[in-house]
Amino acid sequence: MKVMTMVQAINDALHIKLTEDPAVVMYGEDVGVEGGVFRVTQGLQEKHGEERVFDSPLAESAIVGTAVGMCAAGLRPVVEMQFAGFVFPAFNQIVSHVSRMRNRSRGKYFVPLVIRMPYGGNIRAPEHHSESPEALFGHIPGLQVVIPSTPYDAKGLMIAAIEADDPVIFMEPKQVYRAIKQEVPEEKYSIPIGRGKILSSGTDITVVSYGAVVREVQRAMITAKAAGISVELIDLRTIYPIDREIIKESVKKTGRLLVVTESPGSFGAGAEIISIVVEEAFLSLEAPPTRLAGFDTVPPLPKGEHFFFHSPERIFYEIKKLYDY
Amino acid sequence: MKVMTMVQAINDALHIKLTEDPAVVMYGEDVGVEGGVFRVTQGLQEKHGEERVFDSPLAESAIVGTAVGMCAAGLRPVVEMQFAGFVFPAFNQIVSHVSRMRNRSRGKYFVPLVIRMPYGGNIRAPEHHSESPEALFGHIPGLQVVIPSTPYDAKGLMIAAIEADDPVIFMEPKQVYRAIKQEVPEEKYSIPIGRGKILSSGTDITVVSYGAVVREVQRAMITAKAAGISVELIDLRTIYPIDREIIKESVKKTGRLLVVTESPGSFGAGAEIISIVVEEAFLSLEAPPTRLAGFDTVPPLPKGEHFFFHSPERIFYEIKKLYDY
Amino acid sequence: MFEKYDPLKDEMFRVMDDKGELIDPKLKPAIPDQDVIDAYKLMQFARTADLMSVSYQRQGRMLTYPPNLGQEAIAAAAGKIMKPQDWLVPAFRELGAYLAKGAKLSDIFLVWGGHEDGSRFSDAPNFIPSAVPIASQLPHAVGIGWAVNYKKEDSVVFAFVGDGGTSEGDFHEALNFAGVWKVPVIFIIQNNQYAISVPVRKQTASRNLAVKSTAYGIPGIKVDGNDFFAMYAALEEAAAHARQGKGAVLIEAVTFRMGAHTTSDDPTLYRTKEEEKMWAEKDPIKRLSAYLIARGLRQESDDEALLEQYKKEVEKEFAVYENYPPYKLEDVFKYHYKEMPGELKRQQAAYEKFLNSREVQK
Amino acid sequence: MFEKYDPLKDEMFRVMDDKGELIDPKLKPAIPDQDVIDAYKLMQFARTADLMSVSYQRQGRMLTYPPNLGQEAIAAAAGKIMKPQDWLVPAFRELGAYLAKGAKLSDIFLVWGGHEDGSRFSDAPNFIPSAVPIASQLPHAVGIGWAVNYKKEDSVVFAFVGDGGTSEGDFHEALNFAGVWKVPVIFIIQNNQYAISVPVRKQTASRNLAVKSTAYGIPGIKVDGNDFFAMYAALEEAAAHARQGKGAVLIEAVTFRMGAHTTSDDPTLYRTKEEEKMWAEKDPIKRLSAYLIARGLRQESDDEALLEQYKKEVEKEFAVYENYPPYKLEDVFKYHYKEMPGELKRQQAAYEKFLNSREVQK
Ligand SMILES: Cc1ncc(C[n+]2csc(CCOP(=O)(O)OP(=O)(O)O)c2C)c(N)n1
Ligand SMILES: Cc1ncc(C[n+]2csc(CCOP(=O)(O)OP(=O)(O)O)c2C)c(N)n1
Ligand SMILES: [Mg+2]
Ligand SMILES: [Mg+2]
Repeated sequence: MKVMTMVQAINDALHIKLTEDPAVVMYGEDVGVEGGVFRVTQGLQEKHGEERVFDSPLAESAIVGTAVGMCAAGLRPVVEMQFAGFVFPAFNQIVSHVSRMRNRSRGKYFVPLVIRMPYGGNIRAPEHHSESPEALFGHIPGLQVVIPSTPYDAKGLMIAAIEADDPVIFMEPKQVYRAIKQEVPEEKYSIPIGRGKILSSGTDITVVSYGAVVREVQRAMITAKAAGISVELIDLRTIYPIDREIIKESVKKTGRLLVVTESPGSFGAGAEIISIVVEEAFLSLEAPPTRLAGFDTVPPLPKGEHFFFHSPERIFYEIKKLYDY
Repeated sequence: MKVMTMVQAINDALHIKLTEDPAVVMYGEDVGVEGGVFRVTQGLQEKHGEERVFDSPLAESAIVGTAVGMCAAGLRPVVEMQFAGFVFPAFNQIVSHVSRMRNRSRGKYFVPLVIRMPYGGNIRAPEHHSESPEALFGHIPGLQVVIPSTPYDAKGLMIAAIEADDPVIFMEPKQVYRAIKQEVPEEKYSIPIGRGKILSSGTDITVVSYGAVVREVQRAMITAKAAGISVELIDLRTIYPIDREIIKESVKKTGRLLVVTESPGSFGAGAEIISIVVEEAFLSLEAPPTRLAGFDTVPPLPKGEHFFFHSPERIFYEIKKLYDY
Repeated sequence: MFEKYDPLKDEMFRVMDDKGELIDPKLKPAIPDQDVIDAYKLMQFARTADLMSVSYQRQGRMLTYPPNLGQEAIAAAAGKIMKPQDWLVPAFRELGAYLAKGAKLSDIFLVWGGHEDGSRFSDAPNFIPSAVPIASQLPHAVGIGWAVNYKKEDSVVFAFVGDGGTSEGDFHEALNFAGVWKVPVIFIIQNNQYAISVPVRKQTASRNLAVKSTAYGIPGIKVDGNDFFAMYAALEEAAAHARQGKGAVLIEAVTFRMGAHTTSDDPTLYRTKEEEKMWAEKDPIKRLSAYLIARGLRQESDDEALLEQYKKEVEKEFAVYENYPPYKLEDVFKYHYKEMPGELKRQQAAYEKFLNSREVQK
Repeated sequence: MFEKYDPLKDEMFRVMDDKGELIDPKLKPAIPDQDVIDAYKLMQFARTADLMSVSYQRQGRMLTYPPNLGQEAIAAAAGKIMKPQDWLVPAFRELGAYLAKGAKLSDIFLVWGGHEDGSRFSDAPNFIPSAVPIASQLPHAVGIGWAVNYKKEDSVVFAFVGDGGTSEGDFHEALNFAGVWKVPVIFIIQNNQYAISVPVRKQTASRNLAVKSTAYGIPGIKVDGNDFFAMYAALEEAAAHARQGKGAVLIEAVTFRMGAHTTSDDPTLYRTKEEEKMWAEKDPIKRLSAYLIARGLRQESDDEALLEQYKKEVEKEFAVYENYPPYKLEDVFKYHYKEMPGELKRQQAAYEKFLNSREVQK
């Protein structure tokens, strides 16, 4: 099997869908000629033509808004926000239309749109290049929010996202883009949206995570294992709709939950997952479900980012605390 | 003492600050000549002149963005978003600048801005006129999010908001605007941001709420009392920074928590409050902390809104369930 | 025509004067008399529905309603020019265009009466339901236009916005994309002089709204929006331009909202009786009526029966709305996704449990 | 001047030709020779800093950097026109203007090197730190301009944006407000032909960028941005216009980004050697240098010593940056609010506890 980075895997998924479905078109800032600032769409314009893959003016609201119109006319656009930190000019289109067109028109129009965006930090980038706004999207009815952590999942989830008849906010952990390689089938396959995955089975503690920070959890688990702590690691992969079952079953078994996210804690994904656990597995709990989140701050610029983004040490520290509770 | 509606109480607060501080200016769509679609700024232009209180073009991003500039130049603007459902075009300015200017400039510039917006539903309004996006703001570092539920609190909190050196998202429950009257002092007073209030003491269950739905909780409490359930009701008044202490102390006493909010549940304020309780009072819990939130849907149009907005019956039903747990 | 009436010089295209006399017969578009009569009827029907909506609202039988009064010529002209394959992307004050596109009045009542089912508009293909956030519909129109080009279809997109809407960022972004992408979109600004209480001069310092086309490299024209023929001619040329692959066009239709902004607005707060009177004299229906009567194409006295008939039709439609089946719990949930996610099912089930518990109590 | 060079006809204001010869001596603004020499030096200093930043980045001593190469005349002219009480609201490619406003180069290095402390720019009053989201700074400039009017101050706001930035909604909303509010703001578009890889012709179909002023009722002019004198004259007139209470102005400065977009960009992907060569001949420093040499105001050979001196100055500033005290945990938290809310204190304390636990382990 071919070994791919996440950039290659996503590129591969986009190429497959462009090839098999003429309704799929792709655009955004610098996605055409240049192939995107992270080269995720590299080569796609050459392969599929300027009509299918192209550069748009620099205006996020119109990128998303025009895509809503294309959907109404039967297309399945995939658009890129150059960084998640630049999705906010498009927020009104997302909240008011992408997520609502189906309900507003009672199903007459729907929005099979994928909004791709590299997200997250710890890559020594300038301001607005390290944001993780997934919790905001999770709170908006009508969206699906997908966050792969591996090349394999990224490809399968991207195929599913493009084929979905409802909008998907597809958040790509840019820290992972080229950091890991993995065997990825060249043929088409898809991974269902809304399903988490148990990355390691364990009995003492459930750790729920997603995106780039999953790798840091895996590193922390080496220490945990050495310390005799058996961790069950769940990669959510989809933030909304969330996989309640997989979380519930795991915590019923372990009695302990740690949620690890990179985005600010308050009103964040950790709170949602803790609430689910409290709702579904209260009587199984042996310790307070805990969140290790980013601070309630702007991600600091590179000189300070080591404080903000979780090290395996910090994750292990929280695992240990919970284990010792 | 004068009896005032919330509209009058806020108007009064604005008038006081316009009178005593020339740095305070006010603008937005229809706030000048007309006094706002809800008449909250009625009469202020006559009293303070067109230079201080005026109509702006129809563009939320520029309304907020220009206010950021005014703050840098030493003013203290109060701007209005005509409805909370129309704040989204301004989202980038709020997330990228209002909340960040102080940190970005390391305190050289700061944003003593108040963004007022009528929010919430159950008033038989068209689409986009019933939104409650407070959880989104709660997740954005650098903001303060204030939501009064009574005329008295609205006046005191508005004074505090205008005097605060950091930005305040000031959400006004439009359902309450004219629905209740209360004695409100005519002189100036302020209520600290970040502090909740115990509206009724009780011993069996803590209910945490804020905004318009507080009144429905109070109605439900009549039934609860009749059923012999002693409810402690906390009106948070500020969503961020949240009053951890008041929640913690109450739940430590009652062992039971119900959070009642009108906004969608997933990734909402209820999740945050439940997580706080789990973090602070886990060992005191006698039942799973529970949230009664809006559905994860767009607020239905008026013909269906009775399903979405909580009735006292529904609230009592949840109180009872929790009590019987 | 677009070259002849230069918005930079603030020229306005008119065919009729305020009394319904042709200013220059050569300007009159080649439109069969019967079509003019039909357009007149559409304007009258729209006005009847409009006035009745306001009074239904006063009676407490309708929630809110944005009157079209005085702006009917614009929508009627668009209604006449639009072909079945064309798209309508409305703002919310183009009742005649809705109707021309096939929308049932009962559905329109459902929308304003507070039921999403109205916005399905099953009888009106290629018609996007109103986007309440001002100007946010314009990028949709451009995207549809792009798809039309991509699929090599023969459609034109008619996109409406108000004068206030021109201040929003989405107006700019949409028109800019339209220029670059050369999409077959006609942007129609209904400049009715106010955005709620805010007059155009507080909205922008540009000479007029049509000049804004210069910023996007597309043709723009300022048209007397109360002049049916002028609107018809401008839209006809714009549609031909678009259909020929020449791209987008901006039309500023100068008109006046003779009614309130919505039924909850009070225009006496922000405008004068004189202003209202001045505009009443430019009433588009009066003008077209005078034209038709002068040509012997109809008689003043025809109106009574016509309006009586229209009133009945509107009443019938209103009855359909008032007898619409009640909103069901599942209507809250089931249209958010193609398949309802577990989370929504759970929330619906919890609510049903609560409802059942109430039944048990009773 | 704004009337003379009509952007609708795509006229461009120039004073010098590409060789640094005056096209018409009458066009040359009245600027003392010494000021011209100072401006030349500022351009050279900015270029030195710029080139060194790129090489520091290559050495791994700087994170990322957006080269100004080829655009120096614009910032230098603004630097000369701005008075101490004036405001600078930058995009991010106006190094010379930063410096003219008092910003220390070491602070600029801190910003691009990844430390917020740089953006405090303690030595540069009335200077707003860069807003990374494109065009989002423009409404700030308008708000400052409004405050200037309100407080009856004698300041002008200089607001920068790129060609790509003109597509954003905030560009439109800001210029529209500026027109209505008549604020003393000079909007300067640095049209360097590209937004990363996207050329202007894919950005907008408007004839040029200066014509966009028509949409806002403010004067607009297209200026050769590589011609120091043209930029100086245009900015001087714009500043006078603004200071006289006549409101905002839009200047399109036509230039070319001779370097990469940032140090992580590869321009060979999207532009040709020919294009780069053509623009290299219009290099603003070469042109001003030729002018000065022809007038005997300096000699070609002066540059060597000058650049050597500048290199040293830049090295000194870079050393300040490299020796800047390390980032502390509290630096993450303490600037978010005037007083840190309990929530942040709690989070900081939790992290400190973790750090202490590590100390204990060691
Ligand atoms: C983004 C947004 N902001 C505010 C509103 C509230 N609002 C509804 S209509 C309106 C005025 C619209 O004026 P105009 O565009 O001129 O259209 P008209 O009502 O005159 O037809 C406003 C401010 C809204 N619907 N959307
Ligand atoms: C809102 C937003 N979208 C995208 C980006 C990413 N980005 C940074 S610079 C740039 C191009 C800017 O082009 P232009 O305005 O012409 O300025 P230039 O870089 O040429 O000086 C882009 C797309 C951003 N910073 N902000
Ligand atoms: Mg209007
Ligand atoms: Mg550029």
